[in-house]
Amino acid sequence: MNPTDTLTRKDFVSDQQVRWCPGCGDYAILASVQGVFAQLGIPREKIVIISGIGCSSRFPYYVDCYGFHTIHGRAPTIATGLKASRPDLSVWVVTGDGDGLSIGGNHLLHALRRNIDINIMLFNNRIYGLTKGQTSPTSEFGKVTKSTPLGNIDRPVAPISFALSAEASFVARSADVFGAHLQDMLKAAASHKGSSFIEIFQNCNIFNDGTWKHVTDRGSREENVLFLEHGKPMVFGKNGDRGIRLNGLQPEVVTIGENGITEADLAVHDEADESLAYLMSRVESPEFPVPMGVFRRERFPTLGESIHAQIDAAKAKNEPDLMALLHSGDTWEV
Amino acid sequence: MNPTDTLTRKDFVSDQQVRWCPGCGDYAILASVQGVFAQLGIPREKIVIISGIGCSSRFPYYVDCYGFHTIHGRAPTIATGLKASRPDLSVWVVTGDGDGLSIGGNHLLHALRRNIDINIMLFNNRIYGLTKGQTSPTSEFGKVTKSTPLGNIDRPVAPISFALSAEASFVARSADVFGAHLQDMLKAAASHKGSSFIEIFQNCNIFNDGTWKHVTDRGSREENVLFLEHGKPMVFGKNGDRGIRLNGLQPEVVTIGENGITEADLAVHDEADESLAYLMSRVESPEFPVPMGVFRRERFPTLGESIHAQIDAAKAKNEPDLMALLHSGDTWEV
Amino acid sequence: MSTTTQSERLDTVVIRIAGDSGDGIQVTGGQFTNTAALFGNDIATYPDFPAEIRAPAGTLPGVSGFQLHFSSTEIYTPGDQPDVLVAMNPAALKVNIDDLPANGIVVCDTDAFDKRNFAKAGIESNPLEDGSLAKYRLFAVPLSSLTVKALEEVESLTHKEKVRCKNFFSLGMMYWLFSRSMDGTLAFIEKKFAKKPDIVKANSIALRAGYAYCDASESFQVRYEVPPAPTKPGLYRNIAGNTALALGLVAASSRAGIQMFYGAYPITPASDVLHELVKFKNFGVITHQAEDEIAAIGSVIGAAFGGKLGVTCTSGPGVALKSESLGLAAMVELPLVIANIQRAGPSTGMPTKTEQSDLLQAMFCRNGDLPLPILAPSTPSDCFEVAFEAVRIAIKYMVPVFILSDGYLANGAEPWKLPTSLDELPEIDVVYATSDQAEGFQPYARDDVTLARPWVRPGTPGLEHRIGGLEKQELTGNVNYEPKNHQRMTALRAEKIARIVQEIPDLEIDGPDSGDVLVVGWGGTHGSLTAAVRNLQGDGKSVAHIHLRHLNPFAANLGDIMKRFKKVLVPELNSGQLLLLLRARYLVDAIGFNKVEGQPFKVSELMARIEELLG
Amino acid sequence: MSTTTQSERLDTVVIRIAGDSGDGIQVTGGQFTNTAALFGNDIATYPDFPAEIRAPAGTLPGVSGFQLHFSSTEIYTPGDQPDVLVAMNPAALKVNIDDLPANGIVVCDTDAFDKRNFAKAGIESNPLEDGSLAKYRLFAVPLSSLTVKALEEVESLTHKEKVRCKNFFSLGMMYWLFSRSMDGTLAFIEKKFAKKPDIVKANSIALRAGYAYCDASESFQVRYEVPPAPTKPGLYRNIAGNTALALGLVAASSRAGIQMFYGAYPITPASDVLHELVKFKNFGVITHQAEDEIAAIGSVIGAAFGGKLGVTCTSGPGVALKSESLGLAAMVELPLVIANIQRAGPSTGMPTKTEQSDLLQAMFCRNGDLPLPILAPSTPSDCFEVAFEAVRIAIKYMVPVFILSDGYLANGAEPWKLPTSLDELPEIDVVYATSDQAEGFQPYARDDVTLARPWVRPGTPGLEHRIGGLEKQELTGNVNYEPKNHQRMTALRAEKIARIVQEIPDLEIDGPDSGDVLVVGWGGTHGSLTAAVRNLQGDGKSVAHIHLRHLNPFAANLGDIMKRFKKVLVPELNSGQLLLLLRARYLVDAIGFNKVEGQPFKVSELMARIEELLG
Ligand SMILES: Cc1ncc(C[n+]2csc(CCOP(=O)(O)OP(=O)(O)O)c2C)c(N)n1
Ligand SMILES: Cc1ncc(C[n+]2csc(CCOP(=O)(O)OP(=O)(O)O)c2C)c(N)n1
Ligand code: SF4
Ligand code: SF4
Ligand SMILES: [Mg+2]
Ligand SMILES: [Mg+2]
Repeated sequence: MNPTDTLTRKDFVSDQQVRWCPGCGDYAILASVQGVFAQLGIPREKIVIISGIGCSSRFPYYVDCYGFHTIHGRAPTIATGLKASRPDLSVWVVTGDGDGLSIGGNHLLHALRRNIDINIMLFNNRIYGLTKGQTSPTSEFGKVTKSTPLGNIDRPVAPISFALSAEASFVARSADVFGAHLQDMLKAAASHKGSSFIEIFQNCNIFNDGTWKHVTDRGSREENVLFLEHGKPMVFGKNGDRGIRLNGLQPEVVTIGENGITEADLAVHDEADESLAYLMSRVESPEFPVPMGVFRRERFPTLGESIHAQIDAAKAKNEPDLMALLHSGDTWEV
Repeated sequence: MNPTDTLTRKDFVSDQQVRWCPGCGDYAILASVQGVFAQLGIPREKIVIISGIGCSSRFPYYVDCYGFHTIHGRAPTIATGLKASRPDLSVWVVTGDGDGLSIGGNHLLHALRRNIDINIMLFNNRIYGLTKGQTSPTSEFGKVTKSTPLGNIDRPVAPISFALSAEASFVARSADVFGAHLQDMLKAAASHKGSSFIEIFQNCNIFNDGTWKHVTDRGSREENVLFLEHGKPMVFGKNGDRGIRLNGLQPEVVTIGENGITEADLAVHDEADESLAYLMSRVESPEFPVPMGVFRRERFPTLGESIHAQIDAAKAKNEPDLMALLHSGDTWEV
Repeated sequence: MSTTTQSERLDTVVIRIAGDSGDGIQVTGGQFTNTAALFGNDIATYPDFPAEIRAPAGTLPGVSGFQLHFSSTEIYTPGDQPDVLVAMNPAALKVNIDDLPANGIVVCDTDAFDKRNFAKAGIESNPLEDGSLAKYRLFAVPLSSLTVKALEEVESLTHKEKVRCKNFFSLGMMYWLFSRSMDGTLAFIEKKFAKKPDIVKANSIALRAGYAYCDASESFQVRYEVPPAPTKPGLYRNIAGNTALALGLVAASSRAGIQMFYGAYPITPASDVLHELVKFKNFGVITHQAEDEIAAIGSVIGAAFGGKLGVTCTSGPGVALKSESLGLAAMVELPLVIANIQRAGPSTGMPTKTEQSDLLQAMFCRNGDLPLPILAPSTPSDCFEVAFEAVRIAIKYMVPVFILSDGYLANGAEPWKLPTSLDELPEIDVVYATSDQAEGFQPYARDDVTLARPWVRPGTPGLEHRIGGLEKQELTGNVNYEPKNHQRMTALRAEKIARIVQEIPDLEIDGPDSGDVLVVGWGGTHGSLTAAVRNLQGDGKSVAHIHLRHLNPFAANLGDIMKRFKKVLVPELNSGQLLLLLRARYLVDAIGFNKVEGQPFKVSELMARIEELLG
Repeated sequence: MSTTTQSERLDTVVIRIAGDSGDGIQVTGGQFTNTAALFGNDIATYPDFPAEIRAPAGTLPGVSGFQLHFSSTEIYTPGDQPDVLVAMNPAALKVNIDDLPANGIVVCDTDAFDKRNFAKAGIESNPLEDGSLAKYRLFAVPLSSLTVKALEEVESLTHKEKVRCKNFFSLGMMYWLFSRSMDGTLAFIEKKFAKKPDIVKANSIALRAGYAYCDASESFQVRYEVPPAPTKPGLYRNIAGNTALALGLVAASSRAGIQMFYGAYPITPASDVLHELVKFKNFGVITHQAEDEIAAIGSVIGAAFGGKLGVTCTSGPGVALKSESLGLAAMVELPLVIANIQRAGPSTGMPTKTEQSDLLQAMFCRNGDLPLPILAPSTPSDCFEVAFEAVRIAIKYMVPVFILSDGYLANGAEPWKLPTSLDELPEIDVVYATSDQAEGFQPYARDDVTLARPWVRPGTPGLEHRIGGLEKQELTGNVNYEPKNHQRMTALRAEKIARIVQEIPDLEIDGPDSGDVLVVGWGGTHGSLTAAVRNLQGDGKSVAHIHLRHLNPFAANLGDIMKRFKKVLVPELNSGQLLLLLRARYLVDAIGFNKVEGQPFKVSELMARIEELLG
């Protein structure tokens, strides 16, 4: 087994030339993932990255661990079979907004509800990159793309809301350029037992440049982003003086200090409250800051735990004996 | 065009012998649907039922209008193409918990988010009927079925939560035996412009008998069911003295009259509040009564409206002329 | 025993029992089968389930049937037509009577022949009285009332429950008619209903009552005897194809010493394989009911990537869905087994009916040039052998292997001579690449003999690498678009499959080495073809039969054999699929005999066609 | 014009321009193409896109290419190898130089030949200096700096922007070298950059400067002239296959008078068909980007059920996913068109490379016996004809029709002689069942000639009925499991396809009616086969060529034609797929010539193989 204590980011750089467009957000995500892998205390050979098809899904080729660039939308199914039968491995899925939510939406749903102990990273650039710029299920309504010159007429789906309704036990969001925060989310996902889902805002500078500008721009970032922290009031803004208050089930942006509002009035984030998580998955800019961080985190039995519990019980109850098995049932001697 | 005023339930009874097991919940649903169809004021020839595969999906054969028994899980895609190109038709989809949420989950998601003006009925018997009794995505965790003799290890998905996260603009629930209520839901779905989703609790008396007993039993029904009504407080119980109160985002069952609780303290249902709808989609028996009725109803542009608006605009802007089209671009004379 | 009845000796008898799905037809049939088997007859059975789960009682679609062929000689099929028909109600009679030859015995429960049931079955007049059964030997017996009468003493049961025992009453009658002992079934009843003593009592009484009834009543002038068949000594078990398939997979997994991961999505007639495998968790079998067929094979590919034995099972429509993923599996050269329990197509077709029409789909469903090995079992018990063989080839050649079974094999049953020791099940070597090969390791280096690439398990230090569905460079497996490399890799993938011929024993000819007509078959038609050909051989006709277990690649001597016969006939339950492959490959002017009725071949129709060719 | 240069006359020239995807290679190539076309040359072009969207500048995977073949005689392909190579950087040189024959002209931008770019391209020494280009006629020109210099006056542009004009500088050089007028391109620049006047100015100057540079510098001793080709008079347009396909579909929809519903999921190289069709909303075209390929064909089936023209387009992996739904469409006998723009497989394969390896998939991807008609276009402009024909057959026979195009046709372009009036596009009759047929209406009654069932639109009073994927009863279309009915329906579905032969004109032989070698091809190889065969005929060889547009069913006279030749050669860009079908059907010992490199045939390699056969 490779020593893990000495691992560095470089150990996870493969010999393959990276082929994304210069300036693509995928580069930053790659660096963060490689950096985190070096810190997990997991030997390289125990880490597997499984992807579908898309620019984002080229990811495995660039990381020096085990990798599988599968087919469009199916990565979660392959990860399911691998992790269910190889609980000893750390399995990561890389998918895109098209790969994961268009052709692969159903597999994502079922991988999440089954609570397999895998970590799913969805690179959301709100466009089809590899096929050169058609709408994806996260493209805005009315958006003009190569496939919608008169504007997108499909209403988009919200990845976080979808993951929550799919019973995902860990749901988080970060962005390509949020290096440190992204790495925190990746570590949190790695340490969570169960299906982890991370939506990662990613810029496609060729076909959808600036789609997350309002969130990622250094200038406006603090005003447009709310970093969720368990047990902490929902505060944001350059001066940390703005926050989210719940009026019944309606969130509203308030300013601390103005007409008597104090931190005590703000909503407090609770990773175990799925209704709150869902509610926060619906808030959108410009009315609201965009929530980042862990929306939900809860512990449930994983698929692997259940599978192997049943197998162990069966073995304990009934020694495997092939000959006895074949000879079972009504037999007769001639 | 057939006269619609004189239509009766019988007009929708086809000449095909119904082949469900005696006692199957599908019979009651069939009767309700046929009854409602006669009251829609829509001529028979304008109604189309599209189904996938499953016991439930045999439905179209038994209704005397246009029908299409397609393939497993794909009914929403066929309905999409039909309704998008034939906005004049009233299109109904019949699917099951396996057909709609297992193999067909992704198509359901996209049909809902696109807000096609179709009505989707999901017959939820929490089992695979036609294939003789395996688990479905709505089967309870731990449930013993033919495919899970040691208990189901997949965590179930909640159809209503799923539909809400899929951006469905009309989401409702009823049960096979709730004749009048079911018919109300069907009428409401028919009159809603946009994708309508109705989960219908259905009993499979052969492979999952009594799965909804707690909800449908005449005896316990009132205590176990909460009928949601827009703008009304959430009251239930034989004597209408029990209700749901929201403590922050936590619902709790309270008794009116007891320690000073009045109707005014109860949550009031709002079909336009998606967070409330989601929260109610999470409440389950035995802790809570099972909510029935319309969870969400909101009006958004339908796919058909958008498609035909774009086409009309394009035509207005630019007369179709085939020869001109072929001769466009750089041409040269020889 | 009443003295007037004489006893008659028969070589072979076919019984069909038919009634409502609720009438316990399958149990009754199963019991007679076991009794006949224990007695030493050769047997073959075929159940005929209704398409609907439980169509309304008494209706035509609600009729369930069970056919048993038992004999004092070796037999190969459940029989073309019944000699004896037991019809529990008018619908059962209507559905089955046309199959009965003149003079055939038909036993009816007169109690069930009333107006209500005639209506349900769409019958105008009472067939028991209108003479329409004149050409048969009709035994109209009030089964229900006789059963109820016999059970008077059993107070604890309701009338309805008592009526439900009539299937054992009828079984008792059959036991008498065919001079069988009731002991086996009595024991079965004890065991099966152990928890319900009064049911045990009632069923036992009903069984004896049926037997006694025949003894007393003079209704049957004759009773029959079918002596034991000279079968190879050994331990036997009656087995259906899907059960055999499941056992074969478990056996292979255990002889290979690797865990099996079974990922599947239910579909008729393949679901039972899942239902069998879930029972074997103690053998470490992981079963995963996936969300669809694509996910099923995906999970299996994942498990194979992880070094496990990945297996999936489906039917035609499911193969269509899996075809893209099959391309991936073959491209990354991982071992797995995919079984198609064929049913009548196209599209949803007739799910409960049998057919062989997915051979060309197995050959060509994928985009690109990508041959895969295909094996087909020939009898229910052969499903065990083929499953075992498929696993062996998949692992040895690092390739997905197709098994083409069908609904007829899946549900049909025959005696299976059980292996007596593990040595009869050869071990399957599994070789994983290890860290000591890390130096200059190449994930697409190939074995000289098999051209298989190494099987590398994630978790092996030093062998970290990436695979995928894009064309890969020879040896390194890196993504590569160079023209020559693509040509080379395409050729290597094909050559690897071609080399599997090394595993295939020469075809054995059933009959002369050369002659007038050669019958070439594959898969589930083995029984009917064998019966037909042997019958004609018995009549001194120059006809032989070869049956292909390997559809791709073909056995090496196939071409030569065909050359040695004047005519080659290829009977298939499809429109000529093997026929197309044989003609293309060997340019032999083979003739097809194609039946697409969702039914197995009748021995008689095969004989007729062959004789036509013999001229 | 400098006096020392003389001018030389050439019949035909192949130019390849290569550089970074960012270098505007495709625009430059397009411009030269239009100029050559307007001048009256026959032309054929082929772009070579990199697999990556924008691989890092200067790297090998980032190289984009465009090849133009222009001639004074009739030509059929973009040419085996370039006579002139313009390489904008070292990577472009490295990727393409081996294709250049000795003495070929190579133009390089010396400014781009620096250490950084050598590193990116993995080049050790400077090829412009190390003599490795000795055998070529090298013209090393500082394109970038010359361009920048020429643009001094244009202050408004940055240096970077100025450098970006170098493609027009190089184009100017080519115009000089091949004695072409710059007017067309100057006009194009005006139009294209109308919104950016300074860009218009810069590009125009760069173009003129390149031209002037050659004029002034003595670097080129010779300039060439390629006279116009004798082409049929008419109005022409240069067209790529995918554009032609899209136009053919719109034309068919408009001549059939029914709305088109196009449901598709993006996939290389089919996506452009969607990108084209979205522009035609004014023709009522509904485009639906579905969530996947299964949903795409599902939506199309729904539209067809609604009485619309349903069309979907994809590539191999997408066909695999659509195969189950295709079975449904064929079972319910609704008309639709499915086009497969083939790419190199198997699995994800090489998406940007061309191949013909999905023919057998189109034939057999479905479960059950279910033939479908298959058409294949032979040239880019033929995609228009074939799309139109596919729609006509689909509607007339109520059946899904396959079109097999490929990446080479999709992106390659050729002059298309435009129809001058609508009469050249025959109307397509569409007959819907109407209410007056309500009396005893039968949804599966068939037309005597075509065996087509009626097309019934929901919304038609009195014709309410139900269809589905279960086997259906003849005439009524009700679910039916009867054996004879299944046999009959299977036969009817097959016979309906077989009758499409009525639509197929006899194959025309390019060459003698009989002789030594017959070359049988299909699809996108038409150009190379024609060129090869005609060349050999020119040398007096006894060789002929037939090219199949209809792969299923085959033209009636195919079998006879093959019999009349000593040898039959079947060249395909796959491992022998048409070959298999021909051998099986006609028992002809045809020989395959199979290339699986993701590249079109070279005329030279075809000629070599044919000559080998001629002995
Ligand atoms: C079965 C199949 N259908 C379609 C494609 C073509 N395709 C490749 S990637 C892709 C979508 C990519 O979008 P996304 O998942 O958002 O990834 P991105 O490129 O944006 O990172 C599509 C449609 C394919 N490779 N396989
Ligand atoms: C492609 C495909 N896979 C599998 C099947 C087998 N199959 C038919 S119905 C069904 C599930 C039915 O369950 P559900 O949708 O809940 O319907 P129900 O019978 O319970 O009403 C399955 C797996 C099929 N017909 N087609
Ligand atoms: S196309 Fe967009 S997503 Fe793809 S590599 Fe380029 S920048 Fe990144
Ligand atoms: S199996 Fe269940 S769902 Fe199907 S028809 Fe019978 S009772 Fe109804
Ligand atoms: Mg994307
Ligand atoms: Mg169900």
